[in-house]
Amino acid sequence: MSILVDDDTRVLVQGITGSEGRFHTGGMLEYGTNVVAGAVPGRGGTEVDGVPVFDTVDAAVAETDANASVVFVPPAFAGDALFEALDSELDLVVAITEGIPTQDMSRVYRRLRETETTMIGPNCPGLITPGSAKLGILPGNIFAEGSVGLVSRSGTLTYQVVDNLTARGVGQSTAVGIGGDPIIGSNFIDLLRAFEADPATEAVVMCGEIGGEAEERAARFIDEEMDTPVVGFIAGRTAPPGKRMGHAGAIVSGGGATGTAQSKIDALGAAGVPVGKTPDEVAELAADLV
Amino acid sequence: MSILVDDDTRVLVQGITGSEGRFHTGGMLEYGTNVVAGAVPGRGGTEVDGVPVFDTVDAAVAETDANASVVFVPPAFAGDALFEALDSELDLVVAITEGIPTQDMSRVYRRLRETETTMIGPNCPGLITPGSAKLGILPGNIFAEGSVGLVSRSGTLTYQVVDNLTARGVGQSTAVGIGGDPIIGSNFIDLLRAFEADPATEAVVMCGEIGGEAEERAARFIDEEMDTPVVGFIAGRTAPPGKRMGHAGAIVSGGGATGTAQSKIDALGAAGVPVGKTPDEVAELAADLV
Amino acid sequence: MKLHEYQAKGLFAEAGIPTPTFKLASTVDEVVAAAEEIGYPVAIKAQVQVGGRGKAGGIKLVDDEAEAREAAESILGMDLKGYAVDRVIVEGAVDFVDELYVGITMDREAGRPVIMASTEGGVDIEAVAERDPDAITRVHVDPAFGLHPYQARRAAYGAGMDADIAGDAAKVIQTLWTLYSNRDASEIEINPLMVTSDREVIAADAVMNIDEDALFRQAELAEMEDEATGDTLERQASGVGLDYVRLSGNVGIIGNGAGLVMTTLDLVDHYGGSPANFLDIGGGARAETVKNALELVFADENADAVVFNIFGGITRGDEVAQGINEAIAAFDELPKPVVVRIAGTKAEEGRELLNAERLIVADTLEDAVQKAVNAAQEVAA
Amino acid sequence: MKLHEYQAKGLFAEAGIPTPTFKLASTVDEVVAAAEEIGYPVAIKAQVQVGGRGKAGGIKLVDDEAEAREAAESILGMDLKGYAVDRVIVEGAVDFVDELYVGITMDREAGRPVIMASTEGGVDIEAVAERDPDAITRVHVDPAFGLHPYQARRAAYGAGMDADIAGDAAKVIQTLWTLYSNRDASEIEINPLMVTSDREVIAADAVMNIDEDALFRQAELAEMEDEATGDTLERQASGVGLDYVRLSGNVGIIGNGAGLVMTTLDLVDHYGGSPANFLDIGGGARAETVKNALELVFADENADAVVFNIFGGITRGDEVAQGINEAIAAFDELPKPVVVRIAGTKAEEGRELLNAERLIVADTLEDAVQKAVNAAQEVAA
Repeated sequence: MSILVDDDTRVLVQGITGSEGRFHTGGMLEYGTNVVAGAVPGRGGTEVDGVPVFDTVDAAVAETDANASVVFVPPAFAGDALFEALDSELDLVVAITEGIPTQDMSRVYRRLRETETTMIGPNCPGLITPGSAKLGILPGNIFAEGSVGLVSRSGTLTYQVVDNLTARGVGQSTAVGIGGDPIIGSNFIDLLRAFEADPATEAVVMCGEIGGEAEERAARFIDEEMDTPVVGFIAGRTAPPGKRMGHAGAIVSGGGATGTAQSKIDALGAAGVPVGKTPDEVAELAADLV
Repeated sequence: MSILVDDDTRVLVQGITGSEGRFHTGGMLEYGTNVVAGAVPGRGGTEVDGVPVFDTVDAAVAETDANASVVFVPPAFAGDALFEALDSELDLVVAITEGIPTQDMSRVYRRLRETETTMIGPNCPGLITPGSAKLGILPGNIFAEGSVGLVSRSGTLTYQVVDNLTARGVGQSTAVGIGGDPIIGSNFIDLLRAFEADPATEAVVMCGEIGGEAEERAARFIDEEMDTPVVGFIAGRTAPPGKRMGHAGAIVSGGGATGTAQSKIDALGAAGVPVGKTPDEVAELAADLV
Repeated sequence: MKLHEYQAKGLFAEAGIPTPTFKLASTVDEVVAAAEEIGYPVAIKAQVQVGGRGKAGGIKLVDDEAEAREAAESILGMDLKGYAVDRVIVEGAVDFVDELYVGITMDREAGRPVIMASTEGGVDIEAVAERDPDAITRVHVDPAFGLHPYQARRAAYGAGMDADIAGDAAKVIQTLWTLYSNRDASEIEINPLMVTSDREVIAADAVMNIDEDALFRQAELAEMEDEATGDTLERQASGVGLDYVRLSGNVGIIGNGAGLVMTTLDLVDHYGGSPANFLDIGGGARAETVKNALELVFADENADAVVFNIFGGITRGDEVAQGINEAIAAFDELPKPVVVRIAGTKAEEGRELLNAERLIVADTLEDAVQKAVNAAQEVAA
Repeated sequence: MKLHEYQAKGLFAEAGIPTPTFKLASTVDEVVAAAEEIGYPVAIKAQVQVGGRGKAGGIKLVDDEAEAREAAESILGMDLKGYAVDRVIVEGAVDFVDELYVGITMDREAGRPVIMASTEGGVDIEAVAERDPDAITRVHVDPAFGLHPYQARRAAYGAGMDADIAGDAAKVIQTLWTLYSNRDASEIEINPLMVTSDREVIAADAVMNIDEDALFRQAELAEMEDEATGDTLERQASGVGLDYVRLSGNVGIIGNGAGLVMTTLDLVDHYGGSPANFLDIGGGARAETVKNALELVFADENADAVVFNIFGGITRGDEVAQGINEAIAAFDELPKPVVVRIAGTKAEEGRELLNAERLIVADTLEDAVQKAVNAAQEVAA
């Protein structure tokens, strides 16, 4: 078992003919992901790595029964691509694109709430169920099948933690990068709830960072609704207020009033979640749980 | 019994200080309607006929527990007033205003579908439960308590039919003018469904006119889902295609392909609904049913 | 309110939609001068707001001055389905290989706009819709968000447009949407959207109807209204704020409320007459309004009698009667018989007050219409 | 991206929000000339992007030339919370009787913008929010429809603004919304929105932050970016497209991925050092990008050592090592010790390839950070 993606996931790649889309489609296919279609306006009828390309998502879904999309469309057009994906009533949309204007995402998020689709990202590495399917840009080789669920706002930090986990012989059920933007399709709580419901997940690692209040809310959720044990990590203790630390969402605002690492660490602590000080300490804590 | 309005309806008037709003508030009060508040920006703290006025609908509802609004706000600002009313989660919003741009109403309608509120109008005379409450501009004196429900796209045509009914000693349960615009909050079917569920309504008179397909749809609904007998009338048999006959919605479009009186009369006939040739014939048909 | 082709095409061109070069002309010499400037071959197109201009002889393609002169002479001044042609456009002929259709209208039942696209342009699109509904791709627009670019593409690709054309057609649709929403259009279409021999799209025709209820915020379009309105009496009515539609029958009709006026028209027909017009004077019956209404109907030479049908609701019948009496006092003589019927609140008092020496007073709607139909027949006889 | 007060105020004034007359000045003489032109009394306000300028002595109200000269001399060139003041605005003083607050920001958790209004303007609004949350009225905006006029009124009346002011304040909110949405702002506020003695509202301050991810479609604002960015190195970083934030510590940090770089900063602190910067070079490690990154960190005189922390994912560790080797070949000598740690795919191969003569190679994240902290301490000693 796993969450969100498995062997039955039929993947459409929006922006498959761009350099990123083309490269990572190769990576997904190599990992064994069932990539069934691509969509790029004006490129209908062509192929990428044997995957048929359509002009519209509509046509791609009608022809291939794709039920998930991975979006590599550049920022200026990504909002439109996400609306298009939502319109086709896919089960899952994974937005890899970094740099989508926040107001565009605010509109997409408004629309998303009206649909039954799950959206992951944007500005995320995607998600992977080791041994089964990879949707996104994660390096498949560092993952191992196992029982630790992982949810993180960051890409390379996730890889670092996974690397530490795998080195300790601890595999992963599903690992999800939810993205570093201020407005994202799925939040910690959405994923924690899914992991809680997944019998194959025995423990969850949650990597947060400064900005917003998602970790504080997640801590309350863990405290009130979760039985599966959770281990936490929070990046950005040394980040000054008002500065955007790489991720558009990683900013301590209100002159230091909200979104600080300390408030998140405190909230997790209060919920009984051990918080590692280094990625490897996180892996160690998780290893003790499975 | 009745539909939509009764003695418990607590009415807010938006645009109560304008000449129309002020005049018809007087008429509603005179009829015995429970008008509890008015809302006009910048007029908070004043009174109209003893009714307290507030700057915002929000404040009016908080102070008076109004659960219905009648909107007399001029066309340019009516869309905003309707959004404001919908935001306050009222049970009923009656839009009297004539001449609201269709694209404004398209947006209002989109929002309406997300709420639990019933909207009547715009470009309508309102509705009345004789002896109980009147929301709008209908001449209360021509109505009589009784068991015929009435739903109509037109104002004076309704009055004409009611006058004929009352002259024959046939009273009305509730009479609703749904409005003559292309996009209206409640359609024939919405009201027919309500009358069907109302034990006090023994028969329904439905007055349609050219334009759109609401009557054709209503005919199918009557055929499939109604036990209460319905009598019909359709205005505009002689209207040429492409000309707007007074009501913004009264236009035969597509070069005569859709929205014709004949297609509506045929649809009603097929559903077993007798269609009167004159208003008095309609009253006569209805009188036979109660 | 329907814009003329030249008005709509001007707006399209301004918004960036490719259109042929065109010039407005109202005399034969102007046509020839315009044709010289644009260069032959040119199309000469009657500017009247009716469909099927081509079949009716209102559009001619000409190759030289002699042909241009001949065509201009035949078109200018012609009667095209009841409209006198006083303006034509002279337009560079397009070397086309295909004709597409794109349009936007309001789907009333859905309460939202709908984009329509088809590869079967250049013909009556309603006929296409009836014959083969699948030949037209429809994409609804969410009025909260407006048209998304992907929807314009979905319409173009979905209609089966050629791959090298669909992208450009989608851009045209996107621009049409901008016009539709910024200009409060009720309908907008290009039929045909031609595909030229060098694979470009160009709007060979332009239809744009404006929501009259939105003219208060469309100053530029409101200015076009006068020029756009074909009929003199309709223009006059709009000038005094009356809801008037000219028809061609023998009985003039005035009433209050659209539904009741339409019903009166239907009854005129029912009793063997023919409605000369639709005229709704709205609530109340102020003398000034009644006078304006009577002037309009008196000026219509087809109308031989007038029926005045008022339902007194909030405005009482006696007040209505006074308004009518005052209004007819402004006329030295009434050029046509006027039948008046007042119903509703204080109807009887109203009837008694009416100036029965100058007006024919009726009791019921049926009675009034029959009297008017008879009067018209007598006048004509 | 934060705009300067003068930039934001210029945009506000252009959009129709009442603002005091103001002029930008960068010398004492310019200040005096501007003050003469505007007329005393004037306010002289340091243009640096930090809060609490007033308390820190960055804003002075002056009544005559002597005072203006004195104030300008004290403000121009001063160090205000780490920023050198090189520009001030000279602004006509406002005769105010009340100070309001209006602003718009993105509520990340709700995913929608929120309007904020309060009668407690002129002070730190976050302090107000903490002390008395009810003193600020919040109205969320539906991003599908945008701000409805009634919502601007609800914010103004809801905040308890005086009846004669609330309508004007609502109009200001409406205009702020237009700016917010048309200009892709992430935050926009007026604090205080002053109420003058003749009962008009005027924006005495102006805050506007722009979503950096939207600058591609905000050409005018993108041009302001250079002027808006205070720090020379941050300006340089943005010029070469690097995600760089300058801090004030002794260990320069370069890495790939925001979360991992933040983690590296935290570990530097954890092991007794202090981060000199945040610098994310993104995916891969092209020699050119690495070279630009090293140049930035080398140019920071506070940084005594550099830690380079790369996780090879899709990009393999051996490729990363090659990129780093190529990059350092561009420097005749490395002015500061550089510790490199490569993890992930082909990490071992990468470590073996690294030029160990010029670089300090570390095995783990902890090892790398400790080595860099130690190296920095040695350099400083």
